[in-house]
Amino acid sequence: MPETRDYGQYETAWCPGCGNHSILAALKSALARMDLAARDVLLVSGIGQAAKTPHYLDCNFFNGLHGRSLPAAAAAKAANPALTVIAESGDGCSYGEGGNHFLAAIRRNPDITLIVHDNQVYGLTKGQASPTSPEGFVTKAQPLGATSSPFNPLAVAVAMEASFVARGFAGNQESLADLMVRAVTHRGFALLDVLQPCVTFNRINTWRFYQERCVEIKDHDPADWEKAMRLARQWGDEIPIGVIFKREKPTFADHFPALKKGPLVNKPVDLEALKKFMESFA
Amino acid sequence: MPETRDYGQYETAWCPGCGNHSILAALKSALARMDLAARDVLLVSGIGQAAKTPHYLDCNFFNGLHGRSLPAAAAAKAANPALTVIAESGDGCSYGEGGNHFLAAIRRNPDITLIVHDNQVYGLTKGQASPTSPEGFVTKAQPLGATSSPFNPLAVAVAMEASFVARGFAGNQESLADLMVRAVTHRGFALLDVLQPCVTFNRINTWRFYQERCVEIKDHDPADWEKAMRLARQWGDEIPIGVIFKREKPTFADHFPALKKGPLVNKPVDLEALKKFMESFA
Amino acid sequence: MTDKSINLRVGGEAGQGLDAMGEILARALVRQGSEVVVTRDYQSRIRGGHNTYDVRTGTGRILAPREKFDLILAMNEETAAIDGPALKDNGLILVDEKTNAESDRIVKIPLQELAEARYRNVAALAVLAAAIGLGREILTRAARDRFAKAPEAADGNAEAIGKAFKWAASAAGLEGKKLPAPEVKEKRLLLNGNQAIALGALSSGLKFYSFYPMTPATSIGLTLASAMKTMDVVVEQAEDEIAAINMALGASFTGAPAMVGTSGGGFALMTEGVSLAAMAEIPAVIAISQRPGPATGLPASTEQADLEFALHAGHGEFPRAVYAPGTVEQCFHLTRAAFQTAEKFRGPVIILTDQFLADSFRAVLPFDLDRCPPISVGMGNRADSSPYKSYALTESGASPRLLPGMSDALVGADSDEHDEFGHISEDPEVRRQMADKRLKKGEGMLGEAIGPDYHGPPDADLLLVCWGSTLGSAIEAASMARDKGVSAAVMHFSQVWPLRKDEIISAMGKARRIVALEGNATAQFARLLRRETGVEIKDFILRYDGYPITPEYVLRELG
Amino acid sequence: MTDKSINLRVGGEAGQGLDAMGEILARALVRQGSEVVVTRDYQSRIRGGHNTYDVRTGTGRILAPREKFDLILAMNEETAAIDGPALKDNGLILVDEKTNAESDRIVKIPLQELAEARYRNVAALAVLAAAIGLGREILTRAARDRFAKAPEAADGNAEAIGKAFKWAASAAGLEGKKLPAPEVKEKRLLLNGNQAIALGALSSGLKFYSFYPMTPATSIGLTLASAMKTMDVVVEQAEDEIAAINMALGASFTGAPAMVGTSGGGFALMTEGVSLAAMAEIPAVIAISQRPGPATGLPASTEQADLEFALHAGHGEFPRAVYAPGTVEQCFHLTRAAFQTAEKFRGPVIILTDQFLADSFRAVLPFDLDRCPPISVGMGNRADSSPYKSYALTESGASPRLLPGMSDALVGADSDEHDEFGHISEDPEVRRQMADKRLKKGEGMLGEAIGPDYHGPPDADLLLVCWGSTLGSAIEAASMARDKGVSAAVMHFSQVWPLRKDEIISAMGKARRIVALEGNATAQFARLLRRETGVEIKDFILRYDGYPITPEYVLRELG
Ligand SMILES: Cc1ncc(C[n+]2csc(CCOP(=O)(O)OP(=O)(O)O)c2C)c(N)n1
Ligand SMILES: Cc1ncc(C[n+]2csc(CCOP(=O)(O)OP(=O)(O)O)c2C)c(N)n1
Ligand code: SF4
Ligand code: SF4
Ligand SMILES: [Mg+2]
Ligand SMILES: [Mg+2]
Repeated sequence: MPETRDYGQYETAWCPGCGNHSILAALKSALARMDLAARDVLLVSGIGQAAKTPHYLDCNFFNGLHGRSLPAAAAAKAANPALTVIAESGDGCSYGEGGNHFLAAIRRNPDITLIVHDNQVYGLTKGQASPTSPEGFVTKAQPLGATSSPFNPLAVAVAMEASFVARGFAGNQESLADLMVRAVTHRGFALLDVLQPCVTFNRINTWRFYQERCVEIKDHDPADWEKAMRLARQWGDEIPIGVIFKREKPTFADHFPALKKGPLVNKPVDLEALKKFMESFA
Repeated sequence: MPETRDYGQYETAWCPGCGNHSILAALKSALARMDLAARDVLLVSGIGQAAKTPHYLDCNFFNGLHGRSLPAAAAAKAANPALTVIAESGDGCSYGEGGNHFLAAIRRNPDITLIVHDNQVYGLTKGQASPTSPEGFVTKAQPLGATSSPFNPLAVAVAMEASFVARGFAGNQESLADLMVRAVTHRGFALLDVLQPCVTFNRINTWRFYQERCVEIKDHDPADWEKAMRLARQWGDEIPIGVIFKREKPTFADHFPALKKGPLVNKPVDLEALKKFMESFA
Repeated sequence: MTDKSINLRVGGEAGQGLDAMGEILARALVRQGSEVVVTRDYQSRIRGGHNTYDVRTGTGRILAPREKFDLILAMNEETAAIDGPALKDNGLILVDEKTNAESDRIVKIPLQELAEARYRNVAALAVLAAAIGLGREILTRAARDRFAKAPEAADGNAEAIGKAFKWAASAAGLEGKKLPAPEVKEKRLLLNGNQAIALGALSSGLKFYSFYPMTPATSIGLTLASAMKTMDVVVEQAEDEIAAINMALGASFTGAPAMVGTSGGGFALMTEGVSLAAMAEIPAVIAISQRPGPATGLPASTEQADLEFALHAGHGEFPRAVYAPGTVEQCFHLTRAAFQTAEKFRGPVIILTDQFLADSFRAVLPFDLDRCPPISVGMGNRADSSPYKSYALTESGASPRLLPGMSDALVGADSDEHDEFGHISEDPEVRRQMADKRLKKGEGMLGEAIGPDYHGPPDADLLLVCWGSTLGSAIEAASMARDKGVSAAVMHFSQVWPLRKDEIISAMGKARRIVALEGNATAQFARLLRRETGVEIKDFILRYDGYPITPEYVLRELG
Repeated sequence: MTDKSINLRVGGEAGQGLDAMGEILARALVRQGSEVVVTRDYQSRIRGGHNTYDVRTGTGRILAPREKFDLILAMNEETAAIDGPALKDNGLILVDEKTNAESDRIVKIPLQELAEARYRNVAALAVLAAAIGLGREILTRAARDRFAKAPEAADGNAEAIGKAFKWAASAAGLEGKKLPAPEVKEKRLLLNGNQAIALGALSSGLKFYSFYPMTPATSIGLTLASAMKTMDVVVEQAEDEIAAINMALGASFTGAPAMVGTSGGGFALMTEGVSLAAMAEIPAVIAISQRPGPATGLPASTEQADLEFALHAGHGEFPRAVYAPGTVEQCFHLTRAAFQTAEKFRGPVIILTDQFLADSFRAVLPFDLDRCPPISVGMGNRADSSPYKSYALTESGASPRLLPGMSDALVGADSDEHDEFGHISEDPEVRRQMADKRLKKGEGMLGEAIGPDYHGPPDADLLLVCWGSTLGSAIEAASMARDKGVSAAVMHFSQVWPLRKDEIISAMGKARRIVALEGNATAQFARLLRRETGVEIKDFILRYDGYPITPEYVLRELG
């Protein structure tokens, strides 16, 4: 079905050569492969370079606050489960300002996808260290080098037995689109961390750096937690790309009687139930 | 040296039979064993039943906001490294409202200790589910049972290679005091999650529940990450108690030239350096 | 007007079941046809401390708590001692016979004889009920209802009530405190402010409530959660207040009417989200149940000190509406108004209540739910222009609202400054237009704002100006002042923003003395009135010790 | 007064090195003895878009940006087209000869001949410098300083400057834009508002700065971070703004003077911490660099719309001081005042600046640091009473401060309502005393508050009332109005809270027309003045399109 759908072409505010361009292209091709109409897609983002993505394709969008895409996305999905809800933001947004929502989303397990444009830097604010910046990463804000250990989102997600954990690379659009399809079609909270070169502010994790290191995961059963944890922790000469961990579990919506009856949107008030409820106070 | 120090006796606002009483007693005995003068101890807490602890012994204290003890504690330690800084709060405070600071503290690695009174419930606000509540835990706020998967702080801490990770049980005061001493004397961020029965709001994780399950960890090298991860994930008929993981690494203070020269408090302004700095703008 | 009410107090420590006792008593009274005003005073702890549950009851207009009690049921020695001074001259203190307390106002109950330990609190309550002439049957039924899920406890309590009534019938000293004959025949609800907010929200079509527990707002969420099995509503405890409001915005944007509830400290964490609601133009109802601050303050007490914060919270400039209910009924109706305003003007709307009203049970006629339709969300499935503009510039500033996924129209929400489609724009002209558009909605809100209510003789000499939960005490105080010959009236604001200044100025016109009545230390509403109308009120009655303003407090301060 | 300044613009897209060019130019001008006022207009992106870097320069009192330019260096076609209308009638636009733009005001530069690609921007800048008569040497040195860490680039740029000057010497049409002869001989700093705040903080004894990056506040942190190697200061990027303020409070409590910096959205997240600073009585300096909201708004533009939010942020009632610097020098001195006030009154103090001032470089005389002593923290190592009371009740409300671990005294900080030792108390009398104590400190702050400055003839007919960064434009506008024969003056508030009302009322006294000048849409300061003084200003000049108010804007609006 590829290319049956068209999500428009827009001018972006991104630097030429930025990894965001390929992620956007992969996203469009993934949506096309899933044959999703723009009207059935809701992209939710925070603030940052990555978070501008929803403005660059045809879709419904909720471009909210820095770090706060996940709660909005989870609730939007509950309100209308017919929507394919994808949260898309930067590493700073998702693991820095939004760290607590990242933990909560894994635990809450809404049927949404989180695509993190992980450039290991705060791009929009001109290059401060992000949670995923390597230790010692020198910036104007960290002239002595980043002092905190880098955050490994995959290891934490696997430790928490997140429903779906994967890593992609902006440099391999085909396989990235494929991962996106798998993440979005997975039922439950799906984390897709995408290695994204920032050609302006990250001189360490460059295109070349990744091209030399990224290796597709082969022969791995994503249900195998121990191996998943090993893959999640692997970072060095080889960086594994692919689906790392998967576990089916009840989603957020599965727990609520109201949601078992379909979307909240347009649901009328059950006047008889309300009267009964009111009368319970008599 | 035990009992050489006395940290006072105060009336508490806790329920009779609450696990907090034993944790407080263990803390006092641990401080005594380390022969720490009250004036050299700073207890930092958030809001909750556990977070009242600093009011019940002689010490310096900073009883701040719900969920926000860790940033205050880390900075206080930087300002005056001569202080023994212990953050002490509930599971809601530390892993719920304060989840993002929990992640950051592990990454930042200040030389402080976090003692979590983990009663798997929001005690002070009358019994709502906390991040560590078991799935299905029924409360007035969760009449259908808690819907999020429980947060495993130890697994996350080990996944992040926190500097020191341990679990204690309020029911074994002796061993708890011992763990406290090890946590506090460890150089770097030390997490001590203490299983604490809440006799009022938690009918599942009772004294008996733990007495039947808690087992002291034996023959374990806390440097062994794989085994540590296994212990951290163990929860069922046996719940391991003890030091789970340990790794020496540079602390927050080790990175800053200013801190290498001793405490920030009482440090004069170097007028010559300031003049030079100002002149760099000419 | 002579006061025909009886003022009752049940006091003891946390963990003694005061809430259950108080509620059984209040429910029985309401069912029997009496009015009630409940005042709960508790501490931020689960066991111990000194807590009270006050029920003022009787017939006619009973609107406020009173300070002196006819009967105090003291569940421990401390209460007997602490609350003794609150007893009326001819009042009685009921205690267990083992209590070490002596005075001719004390009646001792042989609780050990009447019931086994776990039922003694209800047995004591039954003695109090008997003393005021409340029927045994009706009390038993209220107790059985309370313990409906625990049949054994229900039976045990029923038995204890029976024995207690028998004992009371022959006990000495319990006379003279009889309830006036009840006047009301209709069935009524026993409802507190927070429950009424929850009901109002459900009737408006609330579908998503997210919250982080915080006293005294938590019970809104608990009430709603208790409806989850029978009503189509999702109640979710969020990881923090920031998540709570951003969840509500996500749900609301998508078409599920949403609300959050919190207290001042939690609201502080929501202020960025309030600003987002305004910028992204998403309906959001925020209930703030005030308690004394700053910071953690007094978690279980009352205050009205977050008015200025609620009025100005959130960075940038945008309109908002702020309601301040004065009664439990207003909690219901103003919550409905809040949902309507939020939807119509697509932005944040605040309900400002406080611990006193949140916890204050009253006898309330059931709401005519057939006449309380839910809001209609969005404008249906079709855009009237194609392509749809999420932020179309219109005369009124409000843009027609479509819901994502419900039509072919693509719908956007954006926190950046944006064009009509919601796409980021840094064009200064677009900026100006959009800022004007947002502010124009404020004019619409002003047009629909609820003006102050006036209670009392027209052109009274003394005008008590108040807002929110102080209404009842203000009205009773004015009435007491009139009994003393002062021409007194009350001006009450149940909506504190926006304010229609001309109306206010003319309504204040003739009073010789204007006094602002506020549960805070700096007369925040009076300052607001001056800013908006130029009228400077120089006379204040303020209270900020954690307790609600009472009619007696007002009279004392009036001097 | 005829204007003897030259107004220069460098325009292009992000990524073309405008900041470097502008700074080299401004630095050279300042070193050469001229005044400068820099206005940066950029977009929230890293590459592309339309950005400008304006430098108004000359001699005498140059205090504000102007709208029309003598020379525009257009780094791309778009700039030439967009900014064309901003050219004075006799102005010139400099472009690369390849640029597709024609007009008799355009001078084309053969940039390809003058330098290789990476040095062309500086080559173009050199042509502009040559046109205004700025020395080659001085420009070269400024460029070399800028690229001190990259010798190759320094050499390349120097060479490009040489060639460009040579070309310019013989080029036609570049005459007539010469700088007036410089008057200042002293060495001066090229400093913007944020850098001055950083310097002021360091001179006050700042030891701990925690922040989360947010435009336009980030450069405070970057400036401080650049001092980490030579000064005893810790600069830490926090995980979020909530952590930033709670870190600052932890450090400050322990005795390290601390500050945080953010913009409106980040400040929203800090408001709970502001309330904690007040309750726990911990000194805290908070710099808010305003940008247009609500929500994300326009991240790289300017506005003065967070005044009311800053004044009322945080739940509960407590005093605070809010400074609003009008110049780069005031950024320095008021930051010092902020530290002093915070320490003396143990609570939150806010510095309210904005993008315009934050980024606006000016020529500033070096501060006399020998006369700028740091604050002294705490009252030494001994309590004057034993045992020490962290919250001792005193006449002034301020309690003597000891630091934990520095003496045998045990020191506490508590967010609950507390007794004098800082232990939790729910006693209503304690509550009242502590609330009064905190509020009493507000009277002390009022006593020390900086009143408004008055610029212009006494008893002027037209009074422009302004606050914060609009000062320069107000003064220039008043002076232009006087040139037209209107008796005009300026009243500027560099501290916007607390306000000494009598002083203000009398200072406003005689003006026939009072106009409030504010960078927002709702005249927030005018509303505040009415609330506090009763004086209602009905005439406003407001701007909220993201740009700073200019003198011309004021004159146009005055009509
Ligand atoms: C509450 C708040 N704090 C700070 C900011 C400023 N801010 C905008 S984007 C950003 C960081 C962006 O980093 P990341 O999320 O990694 O996205 P990137 O730009 O690298 O794609 C920050 C700090 C903000 N908009 N809101
Ligand atoms: C910002 C904020 N939100 C909510 C609260 C209300 N609150 C006080 S304590 C608490 C939970 C306490 O749970 P936990 O941290 O587990 O401590 P425990 O009482 O169980 O010891 C909450 C939600 C608060 N004080 N501040
Ligand atoms: S700054 Fe980095 S992340 Fe942002 S657009 Fe440029 S290359 Fe991409
Ligand atoms: S409610 Fe639970 S945690 Fe709190 S004091 Fe009582 S037993 Fe302990
Ligand atoms: Mg990033
Ligand atoms: Mg707990």
